[in-house]
Amino acid sequence: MARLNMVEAINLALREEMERDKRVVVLGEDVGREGGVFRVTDGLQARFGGERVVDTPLAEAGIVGTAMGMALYGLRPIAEIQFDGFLYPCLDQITNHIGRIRNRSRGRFTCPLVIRVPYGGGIHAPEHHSESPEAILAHTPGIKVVIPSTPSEAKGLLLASIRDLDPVIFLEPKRIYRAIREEVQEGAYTIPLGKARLVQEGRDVTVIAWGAMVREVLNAAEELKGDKIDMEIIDLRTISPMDVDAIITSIRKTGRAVVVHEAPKTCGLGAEIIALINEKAFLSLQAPIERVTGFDIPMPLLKSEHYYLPNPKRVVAAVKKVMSF
Amino acid sequence: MARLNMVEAINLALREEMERDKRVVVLGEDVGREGGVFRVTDGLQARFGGERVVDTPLAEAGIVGTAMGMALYGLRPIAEIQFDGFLYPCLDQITNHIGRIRNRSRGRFTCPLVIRVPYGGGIHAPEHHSESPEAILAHTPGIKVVIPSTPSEAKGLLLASIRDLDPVIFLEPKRIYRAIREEVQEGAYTIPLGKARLVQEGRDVTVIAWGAMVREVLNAAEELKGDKIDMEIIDLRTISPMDVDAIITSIRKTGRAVVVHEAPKTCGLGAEIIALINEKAFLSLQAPIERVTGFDIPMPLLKSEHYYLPNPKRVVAAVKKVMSF
Amino acid sequence: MGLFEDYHPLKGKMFQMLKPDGTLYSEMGAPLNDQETLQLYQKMVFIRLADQKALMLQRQGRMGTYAPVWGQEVCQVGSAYALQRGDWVFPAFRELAASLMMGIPLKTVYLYWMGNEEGSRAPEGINVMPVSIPVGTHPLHAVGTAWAAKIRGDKIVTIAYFGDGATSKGDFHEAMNLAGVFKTPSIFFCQNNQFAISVPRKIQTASETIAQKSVAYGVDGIQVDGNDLFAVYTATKEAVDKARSGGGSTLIEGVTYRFGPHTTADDPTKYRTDEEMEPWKPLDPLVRLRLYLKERGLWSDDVEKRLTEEAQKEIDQVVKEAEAVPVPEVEDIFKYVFAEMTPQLKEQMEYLKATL
Amino acid sequence: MGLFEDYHPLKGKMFQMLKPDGTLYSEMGAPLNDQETLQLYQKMVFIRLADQKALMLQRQGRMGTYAPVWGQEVCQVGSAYALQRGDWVFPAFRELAASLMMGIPLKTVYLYWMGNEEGSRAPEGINVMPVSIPVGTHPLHAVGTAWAAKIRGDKIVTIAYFGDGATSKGDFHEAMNLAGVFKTPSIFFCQNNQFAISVPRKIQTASETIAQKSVAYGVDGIQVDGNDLFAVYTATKEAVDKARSGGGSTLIEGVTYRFGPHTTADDPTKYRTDEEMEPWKPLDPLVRLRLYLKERGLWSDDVEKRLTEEAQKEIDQVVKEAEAVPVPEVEDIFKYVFAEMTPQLKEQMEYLKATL
Ligand SMILES: Cc1ncc(C[n+]2csc(CCOP(=O)(O)OP(=O)(O)O)c2C)c(N)n1
Ligand SMILES: Cc1ncc(C[n+]2csc(CCOP(=O)(O)OP(=O)(O)O)c2C)c(N)n1
Ligand SMILES: [Mg+2]
Ligand SMILES: [Mg+2]
Repeated sequence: MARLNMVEAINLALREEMERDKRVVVLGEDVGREGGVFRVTDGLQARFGGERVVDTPLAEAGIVGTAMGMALYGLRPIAEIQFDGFLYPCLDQITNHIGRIRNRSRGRFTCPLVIRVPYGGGIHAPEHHSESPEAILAHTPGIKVVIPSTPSEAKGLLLASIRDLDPVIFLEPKRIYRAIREEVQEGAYTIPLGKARLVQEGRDVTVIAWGAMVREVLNAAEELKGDKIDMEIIDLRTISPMDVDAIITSIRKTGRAVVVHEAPKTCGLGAEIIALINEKAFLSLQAPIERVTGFDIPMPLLKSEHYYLPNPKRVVAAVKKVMSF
Repeated sequence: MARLNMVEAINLALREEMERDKRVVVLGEDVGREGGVFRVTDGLQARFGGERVVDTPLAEAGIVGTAMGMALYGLRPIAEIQFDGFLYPCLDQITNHIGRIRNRSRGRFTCPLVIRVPYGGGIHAPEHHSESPEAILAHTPGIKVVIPSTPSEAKGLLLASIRDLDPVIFLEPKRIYRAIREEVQEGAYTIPLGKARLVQEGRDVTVIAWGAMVREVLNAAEELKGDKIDMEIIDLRTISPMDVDAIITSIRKTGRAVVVHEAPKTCGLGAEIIALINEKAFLSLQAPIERVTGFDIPMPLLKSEHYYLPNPKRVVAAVKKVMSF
Repeated sequence: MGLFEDYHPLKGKMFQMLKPDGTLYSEMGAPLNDQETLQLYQKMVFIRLADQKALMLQRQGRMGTYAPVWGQEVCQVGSAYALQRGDWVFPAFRELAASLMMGIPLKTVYLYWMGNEEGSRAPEGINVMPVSIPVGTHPLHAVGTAWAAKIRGDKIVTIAYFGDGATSKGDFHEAMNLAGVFKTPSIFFCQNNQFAISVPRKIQTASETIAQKSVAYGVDGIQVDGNDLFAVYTATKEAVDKARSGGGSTLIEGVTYRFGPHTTADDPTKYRTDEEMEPWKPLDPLVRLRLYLKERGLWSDDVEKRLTEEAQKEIDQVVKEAEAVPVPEVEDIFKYVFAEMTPQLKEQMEYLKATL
Repeated sequence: MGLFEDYHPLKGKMFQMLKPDGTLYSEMGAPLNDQETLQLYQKMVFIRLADQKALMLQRQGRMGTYAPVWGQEVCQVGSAYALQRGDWVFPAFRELAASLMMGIPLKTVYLYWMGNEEGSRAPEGINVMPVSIPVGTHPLHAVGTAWAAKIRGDKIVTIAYFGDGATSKGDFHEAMNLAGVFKTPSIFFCQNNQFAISVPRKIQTASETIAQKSVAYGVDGIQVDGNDLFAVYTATKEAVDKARSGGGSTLIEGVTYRFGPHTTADDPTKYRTDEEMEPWKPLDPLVRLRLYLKERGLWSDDVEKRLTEEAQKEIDQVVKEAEAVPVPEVEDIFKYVFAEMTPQLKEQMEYLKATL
C-alpha cells in the first residue's frame, strides 16, 4: 500500500479502472499528452492510447455533450472540465440533457458518465479558477454529485462513480490535491455513493463539511481541543443525494450544528442542510445552526482570497457561538 | 387606468420606458415582427423600429453576451430569453461576466441590463418550457432577481429593473401572464427592488411565496377561511437580494411559516429562507417550517404536470401541519 | 464519387435530380426503382395525414403543442431511407417523418405530443432518440455516439436533424468542429425551412448558404433541393457510405419550406404573407413525386384515394390506442430519475400520494 | 482596396509584407514611416522586457500565474496601432502588448497578475476591458459594444483578441454569426500561436486555416503573417477603416508562435520539443524588425542597448510602485459587487471584520 496524494490516488483509480473496463475512455482539454493541468491523467495516454485518452478542442459544452453521446452508446466516458469556472458552459447539457435522458425516455436511454472537475479555491489560482458551484448541481435533478476529502476516499468514490448507472459530477478539491498524503489501497474498492463519513465522533456539536473544508474543520477541532468541546464531524462525500439519515442521527445526539462550505452563502448547500434539520429534527435543536461559508461575492483575486475562504478561526468562532447559545 | 393582464402591463412598461429613454433597446428571438411568442413585445418594433427592437439569431449566450457589450457602452438592453429552459446556455455569461464586471473592474465598467424570461409551469407547455431556475440565480453574486406576481406589480418592478444600475434577471411567471387582470397605472412608477410585499396580514402563520405561487397561496387562504387560521402572506418580489427584514418581522409575530415554490425542493430558495429564519428568529419559531415545492425530478410532460406543481391543497395541508405542531 | 467536390458549397450550386414537373434533370436515371419510390410515396401520404391529424387533435384539445413536418417530408424520408437499421437518429422536434421511417410507432410519437413520457421510449433496437427541444444541442450527442461507435469499431452512422435556426447555436459549432477533428461517422442534416419561428433565414446568418458553414470545420458540405426525394436520398446515401467507411462527417443542407405554422402555438400570418409562400406551393415535395409517379404510370386518382383511405384508417386506429393509454401514475414521475430511487425521491413520492 | 478579396482565405495565401530577413516583399514600400516603425520597435523592446520581468516575478513568488506574450508582440502592437483612442479593446489574457499600446499603465497590468482587482480598473477614457479568462467568451462583448456604437451612430470600432483554441468555443461562433448578421464594426483578431496549452492547432480544428472560418458567417477573413508588423498593421487598418465606414466585421488570423510557456504554471516540454520550435526562432517578430531597421540605418547595438536600459529602468520603477500598493481592504471585496451594497453584503462584511 502506497502513500499517495489525491492527484496520485485519482490517477491510480483511473488507470486501474481503464485496465479493467475497456468501455472507460477519458476526454478533455490537455488530458492526453500533457496529462492534465494538474497531472491527474498523467501517463494514461501513453498507456491506453490516443483513442481512449483524448485531447479535445477547447469546448466545454462539446466535451460533455459528446460524452453523453458516448455513454448512450455504451461507453463509460470520463470527461474532465479543466477548472470549476468552466463548468458553466456545460450546465445546459447537464441540466437539459444528461440529468434527464433516463427519466424522459422511461429508462430506454441512459448515460452513465463521470464529469471530473478540479474545484474550489485556496491555491492562489487566476480568476475563474477557484469556484464552488456545487449547490447548483445539487439542485439539478438526475445527476449525482460527489466530493472527496482525502486521497483514499477519492479513489473509492471515483471508482463507485465510474461504475454508477447514472451521471456523476465528481468535484476534486484542488486545494487538497497535494496537501494530504495517506495510504491508498491498490486494486478496486468502492465507497458507496450517498453515504456520509463520520470523521470524528462527538457529543456536543455536529460540524458538517465536505471536500477541502473537512481539513479546515479538523484544524478547528485541533484548536478547540483545550476547550473541551466534543465535536462530531461529518464529511458528506456525496452531496446529491445527501445522506440525510447521517445528519439527522447526529443532530438528534448533539442538538447543535455548524455547516461549513466555500461556496457563497445564499442558497448554498448549507441552507438545504439547515432546512432538512429544521424539518426532521426540529425538537432536538438547541441552538440556531451556524453557517461558515464564502460570501455572496465573486471569488476575489489571490491577494484577497484569504478574506473569502472559511478557515479554522471562523469555524471555531461558529462552534463557540453555537455552544454558548 | 386600464385593466390589464401581465402581458399587457409589461408591454406597457416597455413602451413607456422606450419612449422616455432612448438608451433602451429590446433584443431576442422573435421579439420584433412576431412581438414575442407571448406577445409581450407586441407592437414595439412597429413603433420604435428594427434597430431598437431586434430579432436576433437563435443564440441565447449570444443574446445576453452582446447585451452585456451594449450595456458596457451605455445602452440599456432588455434581452428576452424565450423560455426558462433556454436560460441555461446563458449561465456562463451571467455568472462569469455579467454578474462580475462591476466588481472585477472596481466599478470602472458596469452593465445595467435586464434579462426577461417567461418562467415556470402550469400552462401545459412542451418539455423544457416550464422550468424554475431561480435558486441558481439567487446563488449567483452580482445579479438581482425579480419575480412579479400581478400585472401592476410587474410594471412597477420592471421599470425599477430597467433603471437599476445593476443587471437584473426578470422572471415572468407565464402561468399568470393572462390569468390575472387588474388596474394598472399609466405612466412611470417604480416598485423598489429588494422589498417584499405584504399581501395579507395575519397572526398565526407566515406563508412566503413569489410569482405564480402567490395566487396559489391566496386560493389556499380562501379554502382555509372556515378554519379560522389567520394567515400572513408575503410576496418576496425580489428574491435576490431578499427582504430578510420583512420575513423575520413576520416570523417574530407568527412563529410559524410555510414556504411555497415551484422549483425542485433540494437547494431551492425555500431552504435559504428556512436557514435565514433559523439564524435570525430561532427563538420565535414554534414549529418546523414547511416547504411546499416541486420535486427533485425533471418537470414532467403535460399529462403529469399536475402531480408536480404545488397547489392550494398542498399549501392548506402544510399550513394545517404547521398550525397543529 | 465526387458528389461533394462537384457540389462544393462555395461553387454556388444546389444538388437537384427531380424537377418540379416530375421529370429528371439528368439521363442517369433515378437512384430508386419504381417499387421503392412508390413505397416511399405511400409513406409520405401516411405521414402527411398523420401530421394533419396531430394538428387537428391539438386544435380539439386532445394533444399539446405540436410541430408539424408539413412540407419537409422529403428531407426526412429521403435521408432516413439512406440509413440502416442499427444507425442512430437524433431528431429535433419536427421529425415525425424520420421517426416513422426508422420504425418508431406513430402511437409513440402521438403519446409524446399528448404529454406522456412513454412517447420518448423508443422500442428496443430502434435507435431513435427522444425529441430534443433545446435547439441545436443534440448534434453533440450524435457526434458522441458516432465517436463511440468508431472507438468500438462498429460500422454504424449517426444522423442529427435540425433547422436553419439551430446553426446559430454554439453547440452546433462545437459539434461540427469535434466531428471534423475526430472524423466521426456523423451526418448533420439541416432542414433549412426558411424560418426559425418568425425569424427568416437571412436574418439567421449572413452566410450565403448553410452548407458553406462546413468550410469552417474541414468537413464536407452540400446544399440539396430538400423537396427532391432523389437528390436528398442520393446525397445522404453518399454521406452515409462515406461515414461508414471512415471518411468522416458531412453537413447536408436541405432547402425546403415549412408550409404549416411553426407549432400549433404559432400564428404565421404575423410574419409571412401568402404571396411569400406562393412560389413554394408548386414545390410541394409530394406533388413533385406524384407527377413523377404518374408519368411512370404508377399514380392515379384511384391510387391516391386508396392510399389515403388506408392511411386514414390506420391513423384513426392509432389515435384511439394512444388516447386509451392511461395518464401516468404518480410513481412514473419518480421512478425513472435514477436507476435506483433515492431516499429523497421515495419520501417525496409518499408525500405526493398523501396529498393528491 | 481589395485586400480581403485578394487574400480571400480560400485562396490559400497568407498576407505578408516583410520578409524574415527584414526586406520588403513588394516595391510598394512600408505602410509606416521610419519614425513610427522605430517607435513601435521601441515599444516592443519595452514589452518584451516587461513580459520577461513578469515571468521572473512569478518565479520569485512576487506575482501569481502569468501568461506571457513572448513571440506574439507584433500581432498585438501592429493591430492596436491601427486603432484610435476611443476604440474598445476586449483582450483575452495574453494581451500585455495590446493593453500597453492602448494606454493601460504597466502597473495596472502587473497589479492584475499580482492578484489585485485594481489591475482590472482601466483609467477613465481608455476602453480596454479587463482580462477575460474564460476562453472565447468575450468576443460577444466586443460585438455588443460595437453594435451599441452603431445604434448610437458613433464611429468607433471594437477589437477582440483571442487564440486559436478560442475558435472552438460556442460563444466564438455566436459572436461571429451575430457580427455577420448585424454588420457590427467589430474586429476578431485571432492570434494563432499554434497551441491551446498543450493542444496543437491541428487538433483544435480540421479547418485548414482559422481565417476560413469567416466563410461560415458571411464575414471577411484574412490570414496574415502574425510576426510581420507591416502585414498585421495593414490588414487591421483595412479592417478598422471598413468597420468604421459601415462595412462590418473582419476575422483576422495572425499566424504566430508562442515562444514561452502557456503560463507560468505550464511545462511546455511535456508537449513540444526544441526541434519543433527551431523553425520558428528566426521568425521572432523583433528580430525581423531589427533587421529592417538596421538596413535603414535606424538600428545598432548601441540603439538596442539604450532602449533596453531605458525600458529596464522604467519597468523596475513600475514593479516598485506595484509592489507598494497595499493589499485590498476588507471593504474592497464587498463594495463593488453592486452599485449599492445590499444588507446581506453589509452583514457579511461586518461578520468578516469581526472574525479576521
Ligand atoms: C435553445 C432554444 N432556444 C429557443 C427555443 C424556442 N424555439 C423552438 S423552435 C425555435 C426555432 C427553431 O428554428 P429552426 O432551428 O430553423 O427549426 P424549425 O423550427 O424551423 O424546424 C425556437 C426559437 C428552443 N426550443 N431552444
Ligand atoms: C472556457 C475555458 N476553458 C478552459 C480554460 C483553461 N485554459 C486557459 S487558456 C487555454 C488555452 C487557450 O488557447 P488559445 O485560445 O489558443 O489561447 P493561447 O493560450 O494560445 O493564447 C485553456 C484551455 C479557460 N481559461 N477557459
Ligand atoms: Mg427553420
Ligand atoms: Mg493558442
